[in-house]
Amino acid sequence: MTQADFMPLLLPLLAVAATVLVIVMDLFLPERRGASLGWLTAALLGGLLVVSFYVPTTGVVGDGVFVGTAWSVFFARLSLVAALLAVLGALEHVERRFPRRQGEYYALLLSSVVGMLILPGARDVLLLVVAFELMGIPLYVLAAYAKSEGMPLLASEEPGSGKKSPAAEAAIKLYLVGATSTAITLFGLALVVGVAGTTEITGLLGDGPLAPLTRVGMMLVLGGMSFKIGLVPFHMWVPDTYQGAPTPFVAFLSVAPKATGIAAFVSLFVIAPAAHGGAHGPWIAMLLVLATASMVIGNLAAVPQSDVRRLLGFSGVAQMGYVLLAIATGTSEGLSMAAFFLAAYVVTNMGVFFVIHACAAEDGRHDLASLAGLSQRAPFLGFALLVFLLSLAGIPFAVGFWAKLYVFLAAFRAGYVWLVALGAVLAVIGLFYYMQVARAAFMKDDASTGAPAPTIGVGLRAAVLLCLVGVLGLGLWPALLFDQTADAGTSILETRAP
Amino acid sequence: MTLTTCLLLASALFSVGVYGLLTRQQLVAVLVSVELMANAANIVLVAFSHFTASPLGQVFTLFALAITVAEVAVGLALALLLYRTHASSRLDAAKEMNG
Amino acid sequence: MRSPLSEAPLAALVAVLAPALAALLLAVLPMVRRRGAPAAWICLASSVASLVSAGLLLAGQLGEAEPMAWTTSWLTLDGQGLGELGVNVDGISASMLVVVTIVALCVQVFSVSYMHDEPPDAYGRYFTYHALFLFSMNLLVLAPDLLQLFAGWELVGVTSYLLIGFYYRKPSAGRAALKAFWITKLADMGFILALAVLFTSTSAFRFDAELSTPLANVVAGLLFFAVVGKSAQFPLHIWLPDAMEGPTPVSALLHAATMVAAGVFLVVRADPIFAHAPDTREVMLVVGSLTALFAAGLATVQTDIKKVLAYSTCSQLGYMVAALGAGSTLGGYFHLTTHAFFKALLFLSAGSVIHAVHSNELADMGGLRKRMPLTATAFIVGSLALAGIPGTAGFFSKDLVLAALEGRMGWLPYVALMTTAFLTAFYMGRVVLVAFFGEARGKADHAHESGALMLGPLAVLAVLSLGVGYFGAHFAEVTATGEYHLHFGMTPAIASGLALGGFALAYAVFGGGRDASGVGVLALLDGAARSALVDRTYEALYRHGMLNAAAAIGWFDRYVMDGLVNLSGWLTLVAARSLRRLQSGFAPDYVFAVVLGALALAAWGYLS
Amino acid sequence: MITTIGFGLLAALLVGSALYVVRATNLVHSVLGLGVTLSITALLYALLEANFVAGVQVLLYVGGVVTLMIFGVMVTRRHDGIVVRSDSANEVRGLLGGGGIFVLLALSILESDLPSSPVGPAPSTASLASELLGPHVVAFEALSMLLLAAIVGAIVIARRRDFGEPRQDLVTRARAAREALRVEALRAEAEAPSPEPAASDAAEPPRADEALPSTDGSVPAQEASS
Repeated sequence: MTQADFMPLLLPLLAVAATVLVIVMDLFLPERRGASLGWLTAALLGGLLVVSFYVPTTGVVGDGVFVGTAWSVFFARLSLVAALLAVLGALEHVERRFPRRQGEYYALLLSSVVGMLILPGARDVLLLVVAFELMGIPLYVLAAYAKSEGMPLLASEEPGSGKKSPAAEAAIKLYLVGATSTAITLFGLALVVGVAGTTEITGLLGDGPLAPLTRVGMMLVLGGMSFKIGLVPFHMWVPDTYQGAPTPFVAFLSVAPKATGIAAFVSLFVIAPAAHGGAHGPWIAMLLVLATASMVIGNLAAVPQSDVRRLLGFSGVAQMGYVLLAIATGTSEGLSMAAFFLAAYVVTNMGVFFVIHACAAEDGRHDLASLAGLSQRAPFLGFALLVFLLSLAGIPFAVGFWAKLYVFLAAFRAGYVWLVALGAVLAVIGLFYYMQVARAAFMKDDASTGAPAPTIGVGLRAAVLLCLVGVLGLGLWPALLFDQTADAGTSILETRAP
Repeated sequence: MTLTTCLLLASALFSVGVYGLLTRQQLVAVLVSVELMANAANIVLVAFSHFTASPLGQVFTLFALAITVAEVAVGLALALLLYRTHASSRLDAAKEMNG
Repeated sequence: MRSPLSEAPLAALVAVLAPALAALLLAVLPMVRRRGAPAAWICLASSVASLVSAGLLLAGQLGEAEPMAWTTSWLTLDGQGLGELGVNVDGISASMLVVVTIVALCVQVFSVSYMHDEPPDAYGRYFTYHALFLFSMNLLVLAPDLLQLFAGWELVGVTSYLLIGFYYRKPSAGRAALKAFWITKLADMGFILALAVLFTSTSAFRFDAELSTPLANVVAGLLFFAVVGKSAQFPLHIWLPDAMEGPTPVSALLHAATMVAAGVFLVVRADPIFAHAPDTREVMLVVGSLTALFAAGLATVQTDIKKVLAYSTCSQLGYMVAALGAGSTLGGYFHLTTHAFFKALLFLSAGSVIHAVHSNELADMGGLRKRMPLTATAFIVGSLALAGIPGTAGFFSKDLVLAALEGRMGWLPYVALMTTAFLTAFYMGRVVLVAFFGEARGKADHAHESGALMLGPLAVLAVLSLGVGYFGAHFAEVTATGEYHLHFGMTPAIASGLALGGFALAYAVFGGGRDASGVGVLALLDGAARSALVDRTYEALYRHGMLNAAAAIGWFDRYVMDGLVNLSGWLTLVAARSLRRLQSGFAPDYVFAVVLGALALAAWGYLS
Repeated sequence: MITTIGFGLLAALLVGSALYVVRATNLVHSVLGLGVTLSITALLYALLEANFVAGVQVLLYVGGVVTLMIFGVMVTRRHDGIVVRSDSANEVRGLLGGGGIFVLLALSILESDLPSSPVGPAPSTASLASELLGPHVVAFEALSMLLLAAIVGAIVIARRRDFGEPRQDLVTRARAAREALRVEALRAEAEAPSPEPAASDAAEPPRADEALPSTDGSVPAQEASS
């Protein structure tokens, strides 16, 4: 292979180099290093983002195992933005809480990003699976990062007699569901690949009518991969993990793996069927069923939540249901609208999590009461929170409005009239619980709680500000983003591996 | 020995793994069951590789083995953590967060 | 000949952007906002700029300037523009813009004094919201297509949420704000679906889309659902009375001229779509008449002065919707315009009263005529206009509405609205008599007249309430919504008679204080009212007829309509709580869910 | 014929050992049973002429995974010789899930048109290598990244040194606990004349002192192994 062949893989390769650099720097930096590693990681991610804009990384690698298209570049940028925001938002938290494990934190985050950079362009099942796991395994570890909280302190204390560590529980729930799903995915893929005799995604479904083993195998894969996106009934880890893991990491977990997971879905359930002759497999109906179940259960279950992170977890389940509606259309229009939705979701949802993180009570509670009087205590955070919530609820001039409108339009055009109507009604329930959060911040008095203004570091402030700029900027001028997603959507169904 | 019998055997192993997954109450025991399921997937791959005379299945198996090992390593570390914080390796120890 | 106002789009842009700029400035400069007074001045300056621009635009339209628009493509899809962003100036938008900016400016000037006791930061926040609101409303009014109108529509909803919940220390205010936002948002889903249908069939969001009748019925029906929520029509009117938790000037702004009128404005704007939707119009006629009668009945038994006005607003919006349903776009729109002025007048003078007696309850007022003569005059002028006494603005617009209903649907809507006219005069007469006449009760003893900043807007609005009715012909011409001519038939005569009758009944029941002699019309009726026979008839009518009916309607509203909303909320919660139990926190349960899910999917794969 | 008998035997052993793995009440036995199952699987691979994979299975997988698992069991048990019991529950769920999956898979397998004998010669190890390092080299590289991440991750979770992370509430909680123990011991001395409980109580405070996490990261070795 020549050098040109590897150009589409430039971003993941650079990300690997960045990971190694962070690990090496971790060894050489002195003990009192402050947040320098975090800043380094942020700079590296920023550099990668710049590279993604100035170096063309489209093309085919090898025999078509990886195809760089506008689609894959779009998702790469999305993951890079999410990771950059996640690093900025976590800077102070990591420095304060895990001073001796900073290097590993960023290295793990970066290696997850490597998987995310590969996944959307992977056109080979092997690469897809490895990238999917590469994305996923560091997340298990990061979910358990706050492990020393609740550890026994004294030899006389029984192990576990202190406050039970939420980190262990959060990570184990994510891990158990994840490991089960991996086994199911592997078994399903084994059946599909065995029948097809190839690992190329475009040849995965073979010719002619689908074999029974292919159908069953693909559905097992669908079930196995749904956990990452948090679709009902594979969603149950979501609220618990969100509640127990470090909040800046949850901001990342709630968007980037989901967006990239959707890209993997598209590879398997849109590109493969398209190559098979556009035949609608049995999964279209099931995608719609999963979408409906996620919208209904996610929206309903969020209503009685008092922990904001759990609330956002269920809301995320519902939001992914909306995306799936657009994916199920299988058209380039639907795909581009899904991509738009995901981009909007990245900036919006991360923004909410960062604000929640900034306002969390000292003892780590993130309930609605911890937000009381926020608009008085910290007007900037209050304003930002309101904007993010309105964006999630789909109110104009926040990017979430366009996201929801587009998804509804795409689904409506594909003829899912009743699902759109259902989604619209459920969106009203969504508005209700988002506004409960806003009410806690705007309409509750802080005199009773007497909580001081939250202290917020430079990195976190920058992260919130960037999210705010993204939400409002793209809300006012969605064409910026929309042109990109339109390219991405058309590119993916046109490009075929040779 | 035909492909059909091989696949049936793998399915049986997979189902036994699922049974263990659903009935076992300890994290390590659950991990063991997941291993059985992954092993069943590998048998499917090797069987297909044998009967279709293609190396792909075996290559996939090698990847699957590595992925499973990586997952087990993290899983066992988590089991250790669970024991340290909850004084138990039973899963019902960790149900503080619910609703 | 080119009009000197050829820069109309520029003026329109100023009208939209000036308040936006003010809001942005106040949002990003907390030090200005927290000082209070400067925020008010910035907000007022932007409103004045808007008003001047609006005036120029309307003058241009009156002076035969062509309708004009400045738009830029907002988004593109499949190579074609998906939505237009910009301003669209024609007779309809220019006239509405003038109405909105006049009322908004009056309300803001009034607020300068009314909100004076608030701490400076709250004061600044209040005016920030006001600037944001005016921006949203102007965006809505000048929208070149339905998409931008929807954007403005939603923003208006958000800002109203902030304004209604302004007293954030009051839990009831928070609840009321949430309820208002939530219910209007529920209705907005109709708007979204209408947009989806419209876009799917025409690939655009134009007001004047050419649609087949069945399709137009669907789009118009969905739009009307949004109108029902925004304009507080039965059965989604329940948020409006609660929304009175906000500061009184806010009620004047939101619930008289702007936010609730947006629904009616939408129907006027999308008239070409509604014109092809006869079935939807029939529904509108029924809903409008029903709301008018129903809300008027409720208004007669309220004891809170703002609640009377709130239900009265519902009732008058019912008039407008009924007129639009009957096909009289001019009638509905003209009534919207006149109502904006006199209802804003009523709310602001009520605010002046509340400011003086520190209570909303009618029971705490009385005899205010002597202590606050100017406010009393303003309120009485507003009441007369609302009741449609000949010569006031309300008379002319109500006449148009009623004339449009003649003979429709077996005269039922006509009768309903005539009855409403009677009830309107009655409940307004009641408020006037109880609050401004008779003996001073409670804190009303110490009330004193408000300052010039509060009386000035009242004077402006009072003049408009009296005078704007005579410009019907000009209005019809500039908005091009229909032919205007004054009827001299039975309808205005009956309506006027019923209005006078309503006042007479109010006087018979509440005018016992003999202080009423100052009001000529009532003095004339005084003798008649005292005669035993008439007295007993009134008594019977009032006690056994009206009070019972109103009580029944009130019960229905409280326990059935509100109950239904609460019930659906309760059902949601029950469903949510049962879902909570599924989320057991026990990891093996989660794994089981995954396995079952995968099994179900695989079974489907096998069977299909 | 030989292969058929061999296959039947292996299949029976495989399913039997797997059932033992999921039913054994002693967790150590269960893990050892897994080692047996994986080894028999390696034999099956050999029967299917996948010698390289069989070798990898035995050398890396059985060795690696089972050792790790045994290690996992050992560190999560009390060092007092008590058998780590692995209890089962939810039999109904297990039968429903496992049985359902098996029925479904068996039906779709039996419905499929599958070759009953190999269509060609078994793929050689060389062909394996050329596949692995040819088209799948990217995945191979990604795999090495995956293993690196997993190792780093496992170490981060499992290592104990992080106990020393300076956390304000950690120190205050430790102080409070120590104070509570001291008060408890004093009260026990004052109130309870009975020698035995007083003695056992009095033994606690010094141990608490020893185990207090120091901020420099070193933690007494006997911690948590009570």
